[in-house]
Amino acid sequence: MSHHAVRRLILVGLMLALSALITVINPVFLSSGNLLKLLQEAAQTGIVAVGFTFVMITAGIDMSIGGVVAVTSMVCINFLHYTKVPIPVLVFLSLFVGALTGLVNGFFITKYKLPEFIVTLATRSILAGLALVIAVKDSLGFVQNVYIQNDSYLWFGTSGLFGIYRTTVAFLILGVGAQIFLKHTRTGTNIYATGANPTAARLTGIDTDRTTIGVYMFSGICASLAAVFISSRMMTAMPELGLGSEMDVIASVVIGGTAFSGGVGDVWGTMLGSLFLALIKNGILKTGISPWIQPIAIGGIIVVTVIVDVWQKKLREHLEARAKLKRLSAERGRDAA
Amino acid sequence: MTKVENGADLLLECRSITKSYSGHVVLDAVDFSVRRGEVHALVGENGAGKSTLIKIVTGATGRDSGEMVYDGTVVPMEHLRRDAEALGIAVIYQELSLIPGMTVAQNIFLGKEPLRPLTRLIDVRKMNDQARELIDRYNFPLKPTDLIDNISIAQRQLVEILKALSGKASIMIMDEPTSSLTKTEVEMLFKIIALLKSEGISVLYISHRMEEVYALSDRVTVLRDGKLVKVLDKEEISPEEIIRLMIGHKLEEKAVQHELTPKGGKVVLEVRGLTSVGKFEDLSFDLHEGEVLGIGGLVGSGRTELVRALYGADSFDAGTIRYLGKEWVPSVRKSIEGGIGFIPEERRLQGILATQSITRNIGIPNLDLIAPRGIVSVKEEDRRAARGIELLNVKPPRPEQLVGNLSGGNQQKVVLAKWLVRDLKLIFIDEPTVGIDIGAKEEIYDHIRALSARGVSVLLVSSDLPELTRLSDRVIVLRQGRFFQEFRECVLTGEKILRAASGIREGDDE
Amino acid sequence: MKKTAIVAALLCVLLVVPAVAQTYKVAYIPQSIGQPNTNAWLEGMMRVFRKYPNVKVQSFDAQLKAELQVSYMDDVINQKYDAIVLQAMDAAALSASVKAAEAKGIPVITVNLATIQKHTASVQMADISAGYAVGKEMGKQLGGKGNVVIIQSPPGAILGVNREKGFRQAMAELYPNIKIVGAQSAEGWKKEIAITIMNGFLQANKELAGVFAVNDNMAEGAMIAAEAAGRLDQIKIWGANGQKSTLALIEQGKIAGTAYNNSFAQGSLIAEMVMENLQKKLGPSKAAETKVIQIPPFAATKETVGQIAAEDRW
Amino acid sequence: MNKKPIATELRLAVVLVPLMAVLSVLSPRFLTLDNLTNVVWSVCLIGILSSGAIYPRITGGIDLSLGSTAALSGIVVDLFMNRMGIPWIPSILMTVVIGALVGLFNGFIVAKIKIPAFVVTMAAKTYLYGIALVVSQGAMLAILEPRPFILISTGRFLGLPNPIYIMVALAVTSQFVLRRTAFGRQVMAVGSNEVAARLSGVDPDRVRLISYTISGGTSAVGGVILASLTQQVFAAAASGIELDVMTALVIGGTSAVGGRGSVLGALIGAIMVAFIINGLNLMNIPAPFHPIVTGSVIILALLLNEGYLVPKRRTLSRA
Repeated sequence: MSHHAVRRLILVGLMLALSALITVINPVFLSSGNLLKLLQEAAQTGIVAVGFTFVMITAGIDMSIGGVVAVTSMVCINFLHYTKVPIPVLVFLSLFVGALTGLVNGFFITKYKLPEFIVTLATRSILAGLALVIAVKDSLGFVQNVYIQNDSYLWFGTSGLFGIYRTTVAFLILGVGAQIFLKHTRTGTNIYATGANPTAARLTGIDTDRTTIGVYMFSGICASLAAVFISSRMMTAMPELGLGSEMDVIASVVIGGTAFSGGVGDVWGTMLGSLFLALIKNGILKTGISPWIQPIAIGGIIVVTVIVDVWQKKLREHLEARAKLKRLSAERGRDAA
Repeated sequence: MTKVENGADLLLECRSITKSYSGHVVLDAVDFSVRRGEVHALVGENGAGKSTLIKIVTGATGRDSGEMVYDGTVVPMEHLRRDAEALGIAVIYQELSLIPGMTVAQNIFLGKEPLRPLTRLIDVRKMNDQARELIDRYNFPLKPTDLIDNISIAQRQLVEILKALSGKASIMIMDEPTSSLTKTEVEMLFKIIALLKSEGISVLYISHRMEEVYALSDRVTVLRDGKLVKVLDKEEISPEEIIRLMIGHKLEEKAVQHELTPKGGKVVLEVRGLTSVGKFEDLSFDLHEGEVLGIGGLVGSGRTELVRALYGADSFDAGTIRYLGKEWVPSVRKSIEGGIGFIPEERRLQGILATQSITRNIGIPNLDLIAPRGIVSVKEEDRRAARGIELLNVKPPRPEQLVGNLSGGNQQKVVLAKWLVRDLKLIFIDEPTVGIDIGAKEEIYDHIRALSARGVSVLLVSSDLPELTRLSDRVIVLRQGRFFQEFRECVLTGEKILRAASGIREGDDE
Repeated sequence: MKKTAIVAALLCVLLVVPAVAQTYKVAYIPQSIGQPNTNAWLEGMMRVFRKYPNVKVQSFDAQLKAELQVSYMDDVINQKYDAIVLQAMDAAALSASVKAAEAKGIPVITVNLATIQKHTASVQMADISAGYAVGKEMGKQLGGKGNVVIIQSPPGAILGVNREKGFRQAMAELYPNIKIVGAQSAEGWKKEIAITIMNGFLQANKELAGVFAVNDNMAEGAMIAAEAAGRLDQIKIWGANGQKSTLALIEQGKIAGTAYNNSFAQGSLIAEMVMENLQKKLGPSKAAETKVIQIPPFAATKETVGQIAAEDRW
Repeated sequence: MNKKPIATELRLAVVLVPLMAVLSVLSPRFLTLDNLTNVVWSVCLIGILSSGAIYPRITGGIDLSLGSTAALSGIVVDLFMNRMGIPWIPSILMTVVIGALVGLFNGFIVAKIKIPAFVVTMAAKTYLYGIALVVSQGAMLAILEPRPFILISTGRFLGLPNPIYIMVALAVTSQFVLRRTAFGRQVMAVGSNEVAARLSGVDPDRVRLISYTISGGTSAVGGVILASLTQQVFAAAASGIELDVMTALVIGGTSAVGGRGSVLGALIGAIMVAFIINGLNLMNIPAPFHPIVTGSVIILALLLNEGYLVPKRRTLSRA
């Protein structure tokens, strides 16, 4: 069983254990209402995290996602406020925002070889400002919060069959699709190759620049998609929406087992990671402990989780080493004979 | 080479290829040709233009002028990797171009994975089956589902070859393929080359190891300073000749055999029953003042592990070490302060700080001297750096030069310089000249000799047999982590060591 | 409501809280915990709730994020709290949640900012008129002339925006000769940024008569800057909220005044409304409009600040 | 390497000088001593934090917890001075020690347990915020006493605000440590190639441990300065500043892979950004446009740095 399989099991195990604990403290946790909400929360971070996973597999990082969420939702608000554009068109347009951002990021990262972290941080800053600039204003020029009443837009944020939120459904579809894409298409393979050994990838004739630009565009698109669902769920959006949510996204991806060094990780892990994060954040509220203690608990749980993972890895390596040793001595025995 | 031998049977023909980077000419009207189904060696010092020529052939870079005809078709000026592959030009690179985290099959078919009909989805089973077929055809010791990370370097090279064969390769270009292989692995590679040849696939072979070129090639093209020196046919090929053509002057020594003369003097290092479980067992030997003790054996025989343990880089499980007569439990810091140096096996990964200047690289192990009270004396640091550069004539001799941008030879010189600028008593040297051109090699040899002349004891690990025989005063051969045989006061030849390393003991030498 | 109560009771048993006959859970969701006014509201509420051992108040730290408040609202609804006290980050963003809560029979009382959707009640410090009052008083102090600057809240923060609106309105209506020569917004209501902005204003305007910072914290920042520049005596600095530290500074004459709002009283008032609602089992109000209770601002200046009793300072 | 970072600083100057020229043309008040002073004053916090945060960054790590550490430190120093009645100087010293210990703990998890610094410090950021809430009892505490403590940040010496001296002192010290001490050399070496560094007698774990400790210490100093400047402390103070610090570092030519970096570069970077914002304010350009301009200028600065930032970081990061 691969190291990743094990870490998955551990993560799932931890989640079950925590769920059990929380349920004992407060059975409401297990109520369908709560679980559905929990999944929706996980999905809102997760949709962004899926795109982010692609970026991180190419050994990159995309700090601009928060900005994309902000601008995208502002774009939506504007169209809903001033126009009667059909919703499908609107959604398409909003995804275009993310794609464009990704294109710009990718362009500077590949063409000019600028460090991802700072390029995307810069675009984040630009987008943050842009969101404020394009925000709907009142006569005095003050930002005005628009209350969305367009039902076909609100459709996204609400729940459907069995009370499952459409955000969750979208997350699952996106996740499964992305996983298949990563693992079972040439492009997917190229993404791993680009992250694991770019030189080799280039030698094999893979266009690593195109791949890189591609993943940043995908990351942007995912962020835009999330923006649609979040703004729809809140029936409005603020210019600062999503800014500062980067850390949660990154945490989901990292807890899911995708490494900053690139080349490893997958969407399953990220989906688990975002679920895990949503679970502790939602669960902690059920315990009724003081809001002062909550961040301590959350931070602690994250650290412990990662430590456990490192330890199980060490243990496995140790065991493998011993097995190898056995084989070695066995071979020597044969030589002697 | 049973095939017809006339110009008509040329697979690749390059006429007066010229290439210059920013005004500096690296290839000057070079003619070059490879026949169908021949093994052709391309030799020359680093900077002679070999790699540029290869890059042009494989479409990794463009040429300024000159014609190129491949398999009867004229190759246009803009000739890209893709086009080269389409033509059937396959390359096996020096630094392996495989993707960690992927399986053997995935690597073989990277970029050309078989797809499920009517979909863009990869047909994994089919891919593995095809990989399996290839593997069986050449009966390589591989499994399609093995992770690259878990197989040996030699196996990875086989994957490289399969990767090339999986396309319709009509020529296979091998750049320093054996630099990281053990004797047996090299032999396997040679078998494979023979096999390819028998299938009518031409092999263009680049190597610094003369004995290989000698053993393999049907023809040898020698380049020097971007110009074609000579094309040797099978019967003309001899290492001395090649080397003469390459570096213009004849080597004073025969590279094949060497007279061992033991050094007495006081014992510097005394090793007794040293054991590290799974690496080496019960090793005992003395190292005398100014002595060069060669450690022979195949990769994986525990040589590298031994010197690492002696240096303090790794721990060991049993045995005692005495250094300068005192009980000694090594640690890197203690070793350095005690006047012990270490030149690690893998220059790029273990030797150099690629993003740092020559000065900083030389400075790092000497911080105790250039920063006695924690504050770096820049004057002292620069002085030592200058001395190191001058001593080993590092090129370019610019102290602020980033070591990552130096040639392999000069990088290794910097690694050596780190230690030569401090007064050493003992130095461990592991594979000092892997992938380094003849010129630099000779210079490094001179320095090792100079060290021993200065009374510094040297423990030399090498897979390069001439190197071992020429430099050592005494040679110990390890096999599977155990002491196998010691050669002293005798005429030592490469194959004696090889035979010992491969487990054939011959008592009559003592 | 009975159902809620029973469930609540069951929960208590499970929570192993000393099982009182009927326990009420009240959720307090301010913009962020750890702000003077949000703490004051809590304290004000507790002054009432302490009399009722069967009421448990749980605070939620939204860290100035509307998204977080929304998900807290969902959670509180799922946990079937008995009442919610909400200081909304955004009038629109929280409306859906408020609606949902009241639909589930949980009365919602908003603080300082009523959401668009109608709900049980909203207890507000009248921010527009607070701004207006500041303008009026400052104008008096300046004798109706001079240059004035505004240190704004982050764009989109309704509370600050409304105060600014009120202030500009007052100046426009009452003091044609007072010029508003600059306005800059401090990201995240941050005091250190207010200081930097004020430094800029001091540079830009050799004659600066007045500063309106839309909350006390930023006013204190402006004061620090002016003091460091040695021009504090020439500048009338006003804030809004009336937190303890600012009142002290007003007494020292370092800050000209603030629109004081008794957040303790505000909190207690809210708590009493909650208790009444719970005890009479009223549930969400059936009225067509949100019951809005405006607390008229009190312009605290060096002269009037004395009227604010020690126990009313937060 | 001796030359490289200086080269970066020069390149930054190449951006800075024309920028200042443009700004001074657009707004006559820009080039007044007072104004420049204010701008530099406004970046003191970032400058102070950068001078320590640069160490983890160069070793290939990152410290995202410095904002929370600063907030906590402010609360702690207030606790010592105003609730325990300890004199202000020992209070500050103790606070810095505590900050260093926080860093040490991060460093321990990163160096010894080998967990990605990003996750470790991100989690630390979260729980330190919680601890700060607990220590401060969730309150925003005003510091009116003692006077000398307030004067640390609000006072002036020879016409310049004190924090500027503190920032410059820390930055110069840090730059000196980085360039002229054995430890600095080791930090660079570890960042460049850990294995080679180890074989040359460097102990990477120890280097990392110390790096994070320093970062924690400077964060504490920053927290104290902020507390003294704003005369108040609370758990959410300095929140989000870590991004500003990282930005300053990277503009200043500190690369996460390859063991390079310059504190002075970081300072110039931070000041550059501050100048832009200041200029925009002087021109009364509304706030929403500030981040747009800043972001664009950052990219511009990077492009000018390109020659320096290009080196095959990807291949190196594998080495």
